Amino acid sequence: MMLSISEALNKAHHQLMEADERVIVMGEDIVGGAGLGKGEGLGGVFGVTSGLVDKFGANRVIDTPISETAFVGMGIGSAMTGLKPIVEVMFCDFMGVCFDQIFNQAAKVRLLSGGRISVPMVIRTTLGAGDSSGAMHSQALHGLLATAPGLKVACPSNPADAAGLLKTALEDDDPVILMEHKGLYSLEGEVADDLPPVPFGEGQVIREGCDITIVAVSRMVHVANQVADVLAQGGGEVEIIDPRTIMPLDMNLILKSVQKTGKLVVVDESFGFAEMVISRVSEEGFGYLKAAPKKVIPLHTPIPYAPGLEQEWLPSEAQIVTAVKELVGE
Amino acid sequence: MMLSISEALNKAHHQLMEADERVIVMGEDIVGGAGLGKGEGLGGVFGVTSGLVDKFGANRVIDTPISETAFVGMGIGSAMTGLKPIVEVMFCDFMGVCFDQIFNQAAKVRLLSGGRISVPMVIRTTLGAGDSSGAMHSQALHGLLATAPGLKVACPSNPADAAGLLKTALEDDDPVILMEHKGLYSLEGEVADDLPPVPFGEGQVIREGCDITIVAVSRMVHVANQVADVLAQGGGEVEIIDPRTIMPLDMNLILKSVQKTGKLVVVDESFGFAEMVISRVSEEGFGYLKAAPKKVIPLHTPIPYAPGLEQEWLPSEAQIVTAVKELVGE
Amino acid sequence: MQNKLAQVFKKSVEIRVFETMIASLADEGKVPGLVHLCNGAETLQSAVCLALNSTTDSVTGSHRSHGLALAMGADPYKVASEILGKADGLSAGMGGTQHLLAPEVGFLSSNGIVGGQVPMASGAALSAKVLKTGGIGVTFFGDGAANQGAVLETMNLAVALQLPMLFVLENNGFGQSTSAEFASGGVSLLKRAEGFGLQTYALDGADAKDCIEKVETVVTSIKAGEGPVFIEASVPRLAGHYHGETAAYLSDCGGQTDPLKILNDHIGDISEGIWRETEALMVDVMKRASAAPVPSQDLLRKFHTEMGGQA
Amino acid sequence: MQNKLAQVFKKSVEIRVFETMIASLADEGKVPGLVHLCNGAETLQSAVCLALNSTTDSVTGSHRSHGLALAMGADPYKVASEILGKADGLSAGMGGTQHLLAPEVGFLSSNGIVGGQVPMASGAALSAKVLKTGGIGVTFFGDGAANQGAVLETMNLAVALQLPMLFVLENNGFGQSTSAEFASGGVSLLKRAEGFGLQTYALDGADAKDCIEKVETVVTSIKAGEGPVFIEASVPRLAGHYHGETAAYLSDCGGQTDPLKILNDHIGDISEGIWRETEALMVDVMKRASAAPVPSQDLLRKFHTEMGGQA
Ligand SMILES: Cc1ncc(C[n+]2csc(CCOP(=O)(O)OP(=O)(O)O)c2C)c(N)n1
Ligand SMILES: Cc1ncc(C[n+]2csc(CCOP(=O)(O)OP(=O)(O)O)c2C)c(N)n1
Ligand SMILES: [Mg+2]
Ligand SMILES: [Mg+2]
Repeated sequence: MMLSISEALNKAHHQLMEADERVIVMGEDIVGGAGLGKGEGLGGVFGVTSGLVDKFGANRVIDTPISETAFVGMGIGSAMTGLKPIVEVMFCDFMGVCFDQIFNQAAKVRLLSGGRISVPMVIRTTLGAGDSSGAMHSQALHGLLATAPGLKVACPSNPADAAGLLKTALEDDDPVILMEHKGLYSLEGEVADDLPPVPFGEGQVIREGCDITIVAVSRMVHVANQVADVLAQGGGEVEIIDPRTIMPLDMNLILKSVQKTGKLVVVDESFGFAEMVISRVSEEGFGYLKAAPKKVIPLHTPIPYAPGLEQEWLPSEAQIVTAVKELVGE
Repeated sequence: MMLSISEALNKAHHQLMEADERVIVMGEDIVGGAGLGKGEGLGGVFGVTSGLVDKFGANRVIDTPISETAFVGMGIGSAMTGLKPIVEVMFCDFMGVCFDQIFNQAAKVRLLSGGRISVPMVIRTTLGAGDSSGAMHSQALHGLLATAPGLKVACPSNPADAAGLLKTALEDDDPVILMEHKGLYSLEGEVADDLPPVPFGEGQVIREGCDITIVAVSRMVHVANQVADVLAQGGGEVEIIDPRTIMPLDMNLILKSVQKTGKLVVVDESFGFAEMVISRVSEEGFGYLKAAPKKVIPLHTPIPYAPGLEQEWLPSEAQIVTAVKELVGE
Repeated sequence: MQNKLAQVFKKSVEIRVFETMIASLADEGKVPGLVHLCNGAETLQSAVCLALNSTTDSVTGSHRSHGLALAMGADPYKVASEILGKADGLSAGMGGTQHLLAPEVGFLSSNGIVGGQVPMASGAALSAKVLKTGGIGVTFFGDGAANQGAVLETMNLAVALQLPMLFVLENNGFGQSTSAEFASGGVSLLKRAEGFGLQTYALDGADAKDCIEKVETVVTSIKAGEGPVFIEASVPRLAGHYHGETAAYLSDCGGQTDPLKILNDHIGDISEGIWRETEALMVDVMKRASAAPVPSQDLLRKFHTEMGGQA
Repeated sequence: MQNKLAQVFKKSVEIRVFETMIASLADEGKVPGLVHLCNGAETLQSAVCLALNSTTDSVTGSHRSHGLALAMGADPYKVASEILGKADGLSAGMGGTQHLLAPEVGFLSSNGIVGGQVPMASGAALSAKVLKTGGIGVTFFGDGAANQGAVLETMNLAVALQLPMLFVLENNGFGQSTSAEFASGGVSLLKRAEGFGLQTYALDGADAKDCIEKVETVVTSIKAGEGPVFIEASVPRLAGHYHGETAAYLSDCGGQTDPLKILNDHIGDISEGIWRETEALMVDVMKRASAAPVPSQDLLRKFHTEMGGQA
C-alpha cells in the first residue's frame, strides 16, 4: 500500500493504541481545539495524531499546556509507572526548554536505578530546514542528542521506516527520540499493511555502488540519491547507506561499505553526526580508506530565514557532487 | 606569582569589575547568604566570586533565585542593552534547565540581528567527574555545547589560562561558555600579575614530542601529561596539545603536530569533542596520519556514583598508555 | 486624550494595513515563512507603546510581533523586507517573521520559542536599573506562554530583584488551537501573577482610552521604582494561529468584536482619511519591499568563519 | 492517633539515627559523595508517608531524600549501601546519595536537579488516573525549588489535567545559602500555589499530630478525585546545606526548634527504648553496609554496550 510518512505514522499510532491499552499520546494540539467542546480537532500540527481522540478517548490522547518540561517529565514518570507514552515535542528546536527532562532525567533512569527500571517512552519530534521557518523551527538536533548516553535516536527517511521505527521505539525499554523531517511528511512509499517493526542499529543500503560510500539519514538520503542518479549518468557508482538509527549506529554496515569503496562522504543537516561517523570510520576502518573522508554539512551558523540564504546553508547537491568528484578523482 | 585556578579567577573578576563599571556578576549563592542581612557570604560554592560584593556592591554582584532560565535570560537581555554580565551556572549539568536560553537565544542573536548586535556575556560553569558527585553533578558538556553555532567554548587547564580566557571571553562580542574543572580549582600555577588575556583559537603545546600527538583539554591535559612522563622513561616522546578553546578550535596547531608525529590520540571526558577533532584531522590531515587515530573517552553511559565505577568510567592513564603503545607500536 | 487616541488609532491602522498586505503577499506565495498576524491586538499594542520611550525602554515580543515592532516605531519598509526575506530587512533577511530585532527603536527582539523573550526583557530591566537609565524592560507574551517555565520564573525573578519591568499578557483566548481556559486550568492568570507578588492590572484591549490611561499610570509607577507590574489584556484573535490555517477549531474565533472598529467609530470623521493615507503608504512600502534585492550570501559566510566554522 | 504518632515517631527516629550515622561515616571519609541531611524534616516526611500506600502511590523527592526513601519503607541497609557506593545499594552504587530509587515501596526517585523530580510525579499521577489504580503521585521539593520552571509548570499542568497529585513544599527557609524570603520575593508560596488554582494547606512540620490529620484528609480528597493539592510545610534545616559545610551564613540555621524533640517529649516513656533499639539496629546496618562489597564493573560495561557504546 502507498502511504505518506504522516499517514504511515498515523496508522502506526492507531495500531499501537489498539494493541495495548497502556499506550497514551500527549502533546500540544495533538487533539486540537482542547477546551472548545468540539469533536475532532487538528490531530497535531502535522496531522500525525488525527483521529486518535475519537477512537481512544481524551483519557489516552491528551492535549497539554505549552509546558514541555512538565509534560515531557509527566511522560517520564508515567513510563516509570506502567504506561507507554508517546510524547510529541512539536519541533526539536523546542527541546531547549525541556532539555533537562530529556538528557538528565529520561536518559539516566536506567543507570540510576541500577538497571531495575527504565523509561519506555517515545518522544516524537520534527527536524529539518528548507521552508524558511527560521532559526528556531528548522534545526536538526540528532547529532546533539546522540551525545547523551541513555538516549536512542532514530531518523527515518521513508514511510515504512517511520512507522516501523515508531513501533520498535515503543517496544524499547529506553527513551527513544523519533525525529521526523518536516519536509518529508508527504513523501509517499510502499508500506506493508501490518507496518512491521524496524530493528534499531540496522541500517539499510539504499543503493549499491562500488566507487564511494555516502552515509546520510532523513531528507539527506533523498538529496544524496539525486546526486547518485546524476553521477550514474557519467558511470559513477555511489553506494548510499541510511543507518536509520544513529544511536545505536550500524557501524558494521558502514564499515563494510567503506571496505568496498575506500571512500566516504557523510551528508547531514545536523552538527555532530557526520563527525561521529567520520571519526569512527577513521578509527575502526582506517585501513579501508583510500582517501580523506569528507563531510557535507551546513555552515556553522544558526539557520537563516531568506530562502536563498537557507539553501546556501543546507548541504546542497552541488556540494555533494563536488565532494564525491574530489574523492573519486574525476 | 603562584595562584590556584580559583584564586586566579577571583583576581580576574576583581580586575574586570574594577576596570569596567558595566561588568556585573550574577548567579546562585555567588554572594551567599542573600536575604540574611549579613556581610560577606559564600562567594560562590567554589569561592570564585568571594569578596566581590563587598567591593562592588549588591547592585553589580547579584544573588538569584534557583531560576537558571530566568537569570541566564536576564544575562542575555542585559548584554544586549549595555551591560557585560558574567553569569554563573553552578554545574554544567544544570544547563539542561536553561538550555533554550543558551542554545536558542544567546547563540542566535548575532545572526538574527543580521550582525547588528550580539550578546557579550560569559557563562561560567563547572565540569568534570571524579569526586562521586553522581550523574547530575559531574558531566562535561563542552562536546555538546560546541555543536551549537554561535557559542564559543573555553576549557582552561591551568590558572593563567583560566584568568586569561575569562578576560578574553568578556571582551568577546559573542556568548562564551567558560568551563572550569571542579577537580582543578586548587591546582596552582605561575600567573603574571596583570593576568594577560589568552586569545581564543590559539592552542598551546604543553609538551613537545615527535612520536605521537595527544589532544586534550581541562583536567585531561594533566592526565595525559602523567602518561607522557611515564612513557618518557621508556624513551617515548609524546606531544601534548591543549587547544584551550574548543570553539573556535586551533586546527593549525593540531595539524602541525600530527604532521610531525603521524599519530593522534584524543583524550576527553565529554562526548563529541574527540569525534570532532578526529574527524577534522582525518579530513584535513589524512595524508599525515600513519595509523588510525584513536580516542580515549568515557564509557557511553551516564556517570556512576561509586568511586570504583566512576574511575572505570573516566579515561584512565592505563587506557591512554594502551592507546599510545598500540599506535607507536611498542 | 483625544490626541493620544488619534495617535493610537493611526498606529493601529498602520499595523492592520501592514498585516493585511502581508497576508495578501503570503496568498500570492511571496512570503517565505508562515506569518502569525496580530489582528485584534493592534490598539492594545499601540496604546502600551505610546507610553514607552523608545530610547530608554526595551520591549521583547513573541512570534506574533509584526505589530509590536511597528508600534515601537520600526520602519515598515524594513520590517516588511525582513518578513519577505530581503537584503533591506531589519536583519538582512537572516531572522524573518518570528525574529524581528529593532533595538534602535527599543524593540529588542521577538522570538520563535514560546516564552523565550520574557527573561530577556528582565535583562533590559536590569540594565536600566544598574546603569540608571531611567528605562524599563517590557515583554509581551500570550496566554499560552503563561504556562512556560521561562515566563513563570521571570515573574518571580522580577519581584525578587525588584526590577523595573512590565509584563503584558495578551490573552486572546487561544494558544494555537488550545483554549486558554483549558491550558491554564486554574483561577485567572491575573490571580496567578498576584501569587508571585506582582502588582496586577486587567485591561480590555478594546477600550483604548482605558488602556492608554492605565498603562501611563503603570509605566510611571515602574519608573518611580515601585516595582514590576503585570498587565493582563484581553484581545481577540481575529485570524488563525498563522495566516492560511484552515482547521476546524477556528470557527470559534469568528464573531469577535474588532477593537480597531470600535476605535474607528469613536475617532469619527478623520478615520477615513487615515485609512486611505496609510493604505497608500503601505502599498508603496510593500511594492518597494517586494522589489528589494535578496540578501547576498557574504554575510552568512562571514558569520560562518567568525563563529568558528571550518575553513 | 496515639498509635499513628508512635509510628511517625519511630520512623522519624529511624531517619534521624540513619542520618547521624551517615554523617559520622562521612566524617570518617567513608562516604564518597557530599550528603544533604534532612535533619528537621523527619516528622513531616514520616507523617506524610504514613498516609500513603506504597503499592499504589508514588513519591519523588529532591537531592535531600534519604529520609523520604526510608519514610516510604525503603530498606535502610540498601539505602545506606547506595550512599556508600556499594554493590548492595538500591542501584548497586550507580546512583548514590542524590539518586535513590525504591519503586518497590513507591519511592520513584530522588533527583540531582533542583525541581527535576516534580514533573515525574505528575507522570505517576497520570498513570494512576489512566490505569485507574486508585493511587496518587506525590512530590517533595524545597522552597528554593519553588522558583524552578519545572515546578511551576507542573503546578499548572496538574490543575489543567486534574491529576491526582500532591505537592509537598518543604520550606526550610533556605535554598543553599539563600534565604527563602529573598529568593521568592513576593507574597507567600502558598498564595502562589493558590494562584495556579491548587487547593492549598499550610502545615507546621513541628506539629506531627496536625500533619497526620491534615495529610490524611488531603490524600483522601485527592483519591476521591477532588483535584491536586499543594501543601506548604515549614520545617527547620538543622544542618548545613550539605554535611560538613562551614560557611558563615550557617549561624542563621542555629537555635531552631527540633520537631523530633517536641514529638519525643510528647511520646513520653516509650521514646527512650525506641531510640535505643533503633540505634542498635542502625549500628548493624551501617556496619554491614560499610563491609559490603563494592560494585563490579560488569553492569556498567553492560550498560555501555546496550546504550550503543563503541565495542
Ligand atoms: C516552547 C515552544 N513550544 C511550542 C511552540 C509552538 N507554538 C508557537 S505559538 C504557540 C501558541 C502560543 O500561544 P500564545 O502564547 O497564547 O500566543 P498567541 O499565538 O495566542 O499570540 C505554540 C504552541 C513554540 N514555538 N515554542
Ligand atoms: C537546577 C539546579 N540548580 C541549582 C542546583 C544546586 N543546588 C542544589 S540544592 C540547592 C538548594 C535547594 O534549595 P531547596 O529547594 O530549598 O531545598 P533544600 O536544600 O533546602 O532542601 C541548590 C541551589 C541544582 N542542583 N540544580
Ligand atoms: Mg494566545
Ligand atoms: Mg530549602
